[in-house]
Amino acid sequence: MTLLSLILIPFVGSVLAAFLPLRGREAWLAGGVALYGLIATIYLYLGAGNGGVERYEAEWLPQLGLDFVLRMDGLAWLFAVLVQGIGVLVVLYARYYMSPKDPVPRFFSFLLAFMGSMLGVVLSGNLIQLVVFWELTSLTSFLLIGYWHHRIDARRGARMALTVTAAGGLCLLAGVLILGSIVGSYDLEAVLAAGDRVRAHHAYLPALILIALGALTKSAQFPFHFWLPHAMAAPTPVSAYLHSATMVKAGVFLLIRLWPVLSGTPEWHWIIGGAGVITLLIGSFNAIFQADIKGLLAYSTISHLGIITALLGIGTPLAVVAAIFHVLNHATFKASLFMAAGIVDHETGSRDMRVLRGLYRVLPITGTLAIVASAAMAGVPLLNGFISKEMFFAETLGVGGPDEWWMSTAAIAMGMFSVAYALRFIGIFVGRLSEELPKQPQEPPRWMRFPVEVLVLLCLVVGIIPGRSVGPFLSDAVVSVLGEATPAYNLAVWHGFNMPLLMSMVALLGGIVLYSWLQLRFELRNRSGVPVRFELNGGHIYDSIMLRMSTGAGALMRHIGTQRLQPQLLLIIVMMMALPVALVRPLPGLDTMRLTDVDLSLAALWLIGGGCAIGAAWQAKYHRLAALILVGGTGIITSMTFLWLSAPDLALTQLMVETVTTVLILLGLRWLPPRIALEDMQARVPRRVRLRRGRDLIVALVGGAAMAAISFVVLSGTPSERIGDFFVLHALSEGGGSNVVNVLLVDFRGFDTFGEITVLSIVALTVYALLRRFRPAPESIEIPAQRSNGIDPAVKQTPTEQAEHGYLMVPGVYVRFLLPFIVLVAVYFFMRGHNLPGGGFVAGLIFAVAFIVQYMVAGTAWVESHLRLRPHKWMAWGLVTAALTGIGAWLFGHPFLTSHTAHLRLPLLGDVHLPSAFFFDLGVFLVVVGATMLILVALAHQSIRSHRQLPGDGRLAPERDIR
Amino acid sequence: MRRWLPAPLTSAALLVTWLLLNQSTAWGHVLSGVVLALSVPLLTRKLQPLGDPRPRRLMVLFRLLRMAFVEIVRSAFNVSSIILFRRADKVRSHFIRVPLELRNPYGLALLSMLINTTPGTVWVELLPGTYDLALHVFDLHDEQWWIDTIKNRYEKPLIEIFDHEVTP
Amino acid sequence: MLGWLDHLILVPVLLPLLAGAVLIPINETRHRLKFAINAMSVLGLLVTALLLVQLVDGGHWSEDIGVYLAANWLAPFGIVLLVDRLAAMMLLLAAVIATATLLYSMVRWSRIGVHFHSLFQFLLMGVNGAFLTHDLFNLFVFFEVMLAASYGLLLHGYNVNRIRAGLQYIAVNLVASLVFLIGVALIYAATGTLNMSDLAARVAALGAEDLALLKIGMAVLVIAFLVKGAMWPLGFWLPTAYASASPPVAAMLVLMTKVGVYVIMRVWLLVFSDGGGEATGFGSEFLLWGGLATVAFGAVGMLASQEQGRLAGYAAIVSSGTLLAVVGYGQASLITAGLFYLLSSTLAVAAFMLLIELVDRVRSPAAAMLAVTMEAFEFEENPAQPVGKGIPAALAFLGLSFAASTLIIAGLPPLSGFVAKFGLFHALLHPQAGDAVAAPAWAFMALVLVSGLIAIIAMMRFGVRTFWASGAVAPPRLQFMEAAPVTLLLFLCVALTVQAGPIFGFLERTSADLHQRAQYVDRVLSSPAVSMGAGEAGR
Amino acid sequence: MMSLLEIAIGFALVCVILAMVFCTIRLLVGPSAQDRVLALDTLWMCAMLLALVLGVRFVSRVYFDAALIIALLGFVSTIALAKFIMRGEIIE
Amino acid sequence: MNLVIALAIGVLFGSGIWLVLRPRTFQVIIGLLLMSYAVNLFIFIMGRLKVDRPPLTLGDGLPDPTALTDPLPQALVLTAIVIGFATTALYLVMMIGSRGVTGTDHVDGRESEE
Amino acid sequence: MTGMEHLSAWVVVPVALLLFLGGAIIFVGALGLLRLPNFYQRIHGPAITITLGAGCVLLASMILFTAVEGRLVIHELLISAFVMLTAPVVAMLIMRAAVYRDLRARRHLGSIYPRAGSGD
Ligand code: NA
Ligand code: NA
Repeated sequence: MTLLSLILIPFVGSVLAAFLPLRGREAWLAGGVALYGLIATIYLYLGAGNGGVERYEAEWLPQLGLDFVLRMDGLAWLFAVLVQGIGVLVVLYARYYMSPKDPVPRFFSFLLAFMGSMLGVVLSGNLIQLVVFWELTSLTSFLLIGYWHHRIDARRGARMALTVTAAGGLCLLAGVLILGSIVGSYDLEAVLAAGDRVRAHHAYLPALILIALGALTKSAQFPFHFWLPHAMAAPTPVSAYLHSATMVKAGVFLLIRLWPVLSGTPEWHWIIGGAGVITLLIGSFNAIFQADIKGLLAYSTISHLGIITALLGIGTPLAVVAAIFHVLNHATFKASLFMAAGIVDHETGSRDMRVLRGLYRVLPITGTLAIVASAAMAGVPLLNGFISKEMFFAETLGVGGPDEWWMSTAAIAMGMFSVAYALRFIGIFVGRLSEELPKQPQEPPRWMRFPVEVLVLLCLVVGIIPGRSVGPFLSDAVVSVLGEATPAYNLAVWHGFNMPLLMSMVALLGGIVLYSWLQLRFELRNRSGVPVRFELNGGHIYDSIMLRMSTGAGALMRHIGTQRLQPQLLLIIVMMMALPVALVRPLPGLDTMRLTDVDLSLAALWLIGGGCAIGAAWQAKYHRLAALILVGGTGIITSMTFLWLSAPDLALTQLMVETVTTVLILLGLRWLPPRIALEDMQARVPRRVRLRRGRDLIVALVGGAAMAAISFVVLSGTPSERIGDFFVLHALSEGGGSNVVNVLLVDFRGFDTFGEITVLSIVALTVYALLRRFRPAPESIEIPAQRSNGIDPAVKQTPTEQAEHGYLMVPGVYVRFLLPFIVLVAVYFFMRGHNLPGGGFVAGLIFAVAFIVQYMVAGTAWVESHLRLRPHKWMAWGLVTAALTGIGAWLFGHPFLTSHTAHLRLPLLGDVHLPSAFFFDLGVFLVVVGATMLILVALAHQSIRSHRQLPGDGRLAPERDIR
Repeated sequence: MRRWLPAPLTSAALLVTWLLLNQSTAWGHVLSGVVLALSVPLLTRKLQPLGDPRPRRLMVLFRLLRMAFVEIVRSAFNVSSIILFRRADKVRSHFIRVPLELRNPYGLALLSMLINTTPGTVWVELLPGTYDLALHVFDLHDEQWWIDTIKNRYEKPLIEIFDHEVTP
Repeated sequence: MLGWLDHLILVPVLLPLLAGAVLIPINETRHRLKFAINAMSVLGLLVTALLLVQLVDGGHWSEDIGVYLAANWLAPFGIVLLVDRLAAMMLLLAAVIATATLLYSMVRWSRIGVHFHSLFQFLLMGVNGAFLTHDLFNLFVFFEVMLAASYGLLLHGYNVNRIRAGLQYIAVNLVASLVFLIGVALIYAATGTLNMSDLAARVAALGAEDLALLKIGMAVLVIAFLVKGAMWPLGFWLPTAYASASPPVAAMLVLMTKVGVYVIMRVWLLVFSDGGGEATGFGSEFLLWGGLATVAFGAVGMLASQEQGRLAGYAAIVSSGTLLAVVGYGQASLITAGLFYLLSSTLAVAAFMLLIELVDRVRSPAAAMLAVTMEAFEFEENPAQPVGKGIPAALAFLGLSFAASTLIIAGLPPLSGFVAKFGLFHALLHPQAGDAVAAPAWAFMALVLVSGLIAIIAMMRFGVRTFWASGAVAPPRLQFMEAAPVTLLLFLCVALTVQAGPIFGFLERTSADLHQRAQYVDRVLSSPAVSMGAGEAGR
Repeated sequence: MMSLLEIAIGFALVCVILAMVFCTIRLLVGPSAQDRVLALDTLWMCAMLLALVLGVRFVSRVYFDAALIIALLGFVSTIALAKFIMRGEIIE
Repeated sequence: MNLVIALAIGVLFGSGIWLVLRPRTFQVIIGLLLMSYAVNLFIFIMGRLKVDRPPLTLGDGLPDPTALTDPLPQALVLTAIVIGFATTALYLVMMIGSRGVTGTDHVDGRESEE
Repeated sequence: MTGMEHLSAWVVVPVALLLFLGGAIIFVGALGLLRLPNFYQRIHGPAITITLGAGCVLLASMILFTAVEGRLVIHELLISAFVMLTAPVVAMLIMRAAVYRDLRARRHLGSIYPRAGSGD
């Protein structure tokens, strides 16, 4: 439980810090959390020290081998102490560093979240869980770097850091998954025990590369190092904590953690070692030429992380010892340096080393501390940096055998560079106090300096008595990694005169010489950039990659995507033809013997239908009305075909739909200003357009041919055993109707009809809703008859006048006389539908048309002032009637829509069979009437609206509702 | 009576239509037919401002229809022969104006029906602001003959039948 | 015998229908009443879905499949509604999204146009019907119900962008509906049935000619599904539609995209899984590679997106692509993970959709007011309230929600998106006993990883621009009812993460079901009708 | 006897269909909108006649319904079209 | 007969495709109408063709399914016709709405750059 | 063809004649529509189709069904009635549409319609 609390409490603290109104006391909360963690960790040493392991397990996703496991051994303990120890100091430091104007709750909240995540990384006993926390550190780091988000460099740095580390994290995830699949478990202990199997597996190399990508990005190793200097836009406590002491160590932590599993192969050697060596050189070299203190420290960090990586890459057990030791040492001196740099920045208002001079005079204590810490960084004897660096020198000697010197040369060069940049850093304290400082510096508050003092003290203690100070803990960590392979080693300042010492001395002296030379030759103190042109600027590459990705994606989208409709429809149609051809083997063949079977009458009929269709296709652009009329012709032929081929119900429905559709489209066409064909329409068609038309024509031809072919195949094949026969057999006996199609609609497949009438209602509502906001095209507000004012006398008449004594008077007599007859016919088709062609749908359309015709002759205003059909209510009642009829079956203990027939014996009428399907059909009828009326009338109302429109004013007069 | 049977003629026609549609004179159909014949006009009454047509002299009407029927058949053959045998440019189609005295809308409607069902003539409109009929004649030999024919053979009986009550 | 619990299967269709119908004639000025009816219905759906999940997972029905014979006709003659674990889960998901959407729309969106509530209910009816029906043509009908309602809702609040997008959306879907019909017709011609289980039962015994016809029919049908499921290159309509729809509608669209995938999952696993004779495995390669291409396309699209709505659209495309590839891959354990992914990504993208508009207020606090006036420009009844007063910590809430949805969509730890992605990878790397990891698995993993990375980059870009670079100082104005649904959806994602174990258990059973074709065939074709009395052979 | 009737029915059928073909040609050729409307109306009427002839040919009453509907409601789309070309608007 | 109907469907569908791929909304709506005819006929013929055998079981005794045409496709077509009508109405309203708001009858609501 | 086998010549001959006549007239009417030179003439073509052509076919149908079914079948009368009640409206409106379209296009139609343009 204590183990669990280590992780939980920081997160809880984070939430509290963010949301409790603590009014500036967030630092206390954060400090308390860190301090608790530190104490608890120290307490846990009882279990985790001396080769023991503390474990906490909770079941999470056992199916996938993913449980929540915390595991603390020596290495994890050491890192936990590091994280929380420095955490305490950083919180204390930040308490004073952050300005009162900064929103500190957010800061401490993120900081605590980071601490929890980092602890999660070091304490995870399951690799997947480790990745989870790993990514969380990236996220919290992102938030902390971007803390001052009004600054562009902060935003850029944060994005860069997250992009690089999250990408690495994804690689790590992949790598860990492969590792898990090799081992058969994600549990750390199982993985650690399976080193031999892993290294022998064919997936070892991909796993290694992916995991290395994760680690190297996180630890800012070449070629991913560039994000770290940009991350310096973060507040200094963040840099001190995340970007020197802890988060960037996660990468090397992982390499140490998996060292027993992955190391020992040439691949490991070259990938890890190579990256480390290049990084330590590039980092240290670049550090010399930074003008920004934090930039210098960042490159220095890169370089030191390179050392650790290189050590791990070297792969000897002693190198691992040195690596772990250097992790600790680097954390102490670099955190203190960052804090010192922060104090300088805080006090002087500048971090530019070209400006900062002679600060020792005003910041003597801070200066002293910073100089000591820099010395540790440079590897000056009696400081902790010296010891681990000498261990590194010693290990380089062994690389490649006794005659290979390149590694050692690189190490010495790195040593010289680090001395040079340390000197450059120290340079800000010497000389005359600069005049150009934005602020007048003075020593910071006591407790702000305290963390630096503690850390510098540690540098000294470890540097002087390493064995007695960190020795046991280091040993625990080493044993937890190396186990039985733990080498004998001796942590001491003095090992006698030997090669490493010589190398140290060469580096120290060489560094001083180098610094002086650079100062003389290149005016180092006034430089901000590397004198040699560096083509490989990671930051720029990152930026240009990001930019290119974004613009490239945009460009690519123009090729692989579209926002236009036509290509989309083309694709659907082409896919519809191509996919069967691509997937179906063998395609059915055409039975050419049957091609001669032609019925002449039907052929003539379809000569008409086809001619109309093609004519419509031809005319639709400029002669819309002609196209509409031609489509009407096709519709008639289609109905006749249905009639001829034994589908009277379809024929009736098609005829009615045809009529209503024509009316509908005409109502719409009124609002579609005509397209006028240009005179030279045919003359100047651009080539592209012609090509496109050609392509579409081919698609249309092929598509039509394909449909014809598949239709023919179906028609000439023998039908398989189909469910259709069932309906014929049972329609009358059990469905109670002899019109099988109608029984299908209201009984067998009543559920379809149910959905169908809903669709109709929905569309009607949508149309109605849309038209309430309809804004006509300005040029369509006047109709043609109005435009040629004076010729047609009806223009000056209201619709009512036209019907009463205008040209519509005589036609009106007919249409009004016909109204009851049409209604009667509607009733007729409704009543007989169950037994003969007809039914609610056709009846509804007939009924609706009867009234629409009245609108046509008498005008909307007149009709609605005399009779108010309430289409909304018709629809609602229809749906409810249909649904309640269906539900009625429940009363009989039957499923929804089960039909029942009431057999009544009535006087005069005799036996009457009243099937429940009748009521269902009544619902259909009501919905159809309501929906059709609503759609058509809503369209018709637009004319009234536009008549009422005031000239010159875009706003519409309020409209009377249809309801 | 008027309240429940506003349009007796329509109702009767509806009943007949119903029985014809159902091709049955069974009690059930008659009963339902009566119900419909009574209820449908009530439902649609509001949209029928002219009310029921009230023809008076049914014998005159009958004679008129018989005459029209003969005329239709005769005209049909005339028009057919023109279509089949005459050169198109020899067909003398013209608009003519026929001033009418008939005012009853039903009368006018019936007149238009007779004219339009008779091949060779098409009713265009009552010219704006007047009761002058614009008529299109397929093959016009004598304008005055047409005017007289329409006024005497068609309009006069129709006035007898419909214009008993003066409609404005 | 039919117990009252059996009728529950029908409720997800019937309840919204009745609610929608009742809502039609109620006057628009009675907002509260309309909202109350809508809310009651949605609540009812939520309860029903929960009960159904309990029933299918609690051994109430044999084989854990509930079958409802509409109109009491035996399968395959009548229309069968079927609820299994998958359907119940989808119903629950739909109810949850509906709840969130409805809450969100209470403040403003439901009042901007007329008949919002009816259309909303009808949309739910369509979606639920598509989940439940076991009949191909009935599926078409419910698709149309769903689409028709979505057209109406998409155009809810009439502006140029919506009209443009609507025109495109409708045209594409109309053509797709025709394609659907062609496919169904061919399937009927080939097999003589429309019932999915009956189809599965007949497929093995089909002759060569009919088999070819069936395959052609299926290949055509799948185009229609893929248009809805937005597979590349059939899904270009989606980002445009998402970007222009009002937030609640966009959130419902997220759900609808999943219907296409659901249907493919249902039909493909039933008809073409093992035991389908020669047809076994038909088209799965196509689905796999098409799905992967879709993932790639979506990722590129995310990167190229310049507005959040489009971004979310492409995120939905990525999620669709992933699911299609999962179906194409076909392995049961992968489908388990895929279903988890479906839940997680649907909730997250829906939350993101709701969030977008709120987040825009950060960018310019005036934007929200402006949006209202623009919407109201031609509105007859002025929307009652403007955007509400700022609530404390609104910015923190928005930032957190944005971050959370980003994490889930990108599949970053620690939320459900990561669990889903991990599940997928785990399944890909652990093929059925004895098999080696197949080559497509690597492509799959690589694509999903890269698309995740791109999602981070793209969404981070928006987040940074909105929350960091906008220079916003005043806290955005936010109403509790707008924040609550986002919170609800994201909270469910957290719950998915925490309860991953039990949920995976359920999904494992779901996926196992889907691979038992015989079970479905048996259950559906042998479901007895309720006796009607003597001499009723068909019942 | 039978063959006479069959020939007559066949003749009528051919005539009706030819009439429809003529209508279609007029429909396609135009030239004016009123020509097309007229042609469409005639096509409707021919369709009605076709239904009747089919009814005679198959001695079935089923075909009558279609003819009835055309007779009663075939005019609706025509007058809508006529009104549209006359006024530009069909419901004012 | 089979050939004629097959060709008819092909011609309708082909004309529909051509129109649906055109840039003007009105062309698209006409194309959709034609395509629906084609598709309705296509569904219809899945029951194969029979002349004068409507699925009416008017006679006494057990009806003979093989003597009548398959009723199921007809029922499906009926539903499809209705839905097609509804969606046509919707597209139409969108079409005029778009013309009014965007000032163009291009399917994209804006004239293409070409 | 059920029931048609036993028809007597008294039925068959008139039915056949009516069908011949009707068919011919239908054909001629449509021919008029096709070949007459201008719209105002063409509109007279279909008139014969729908009056006499339809009349013949309807009469044939009545006779035949009455004979086949052995009872009076006259529901075809409804069709004639409906046609009579709708065809005039159609003719009137198409005609007037044509007239005013031509007037708008400033075509000369004869003396009863003053030359267009004077109204402006
Ligand atoms: Na060496
Ligand atoms: Na005439």
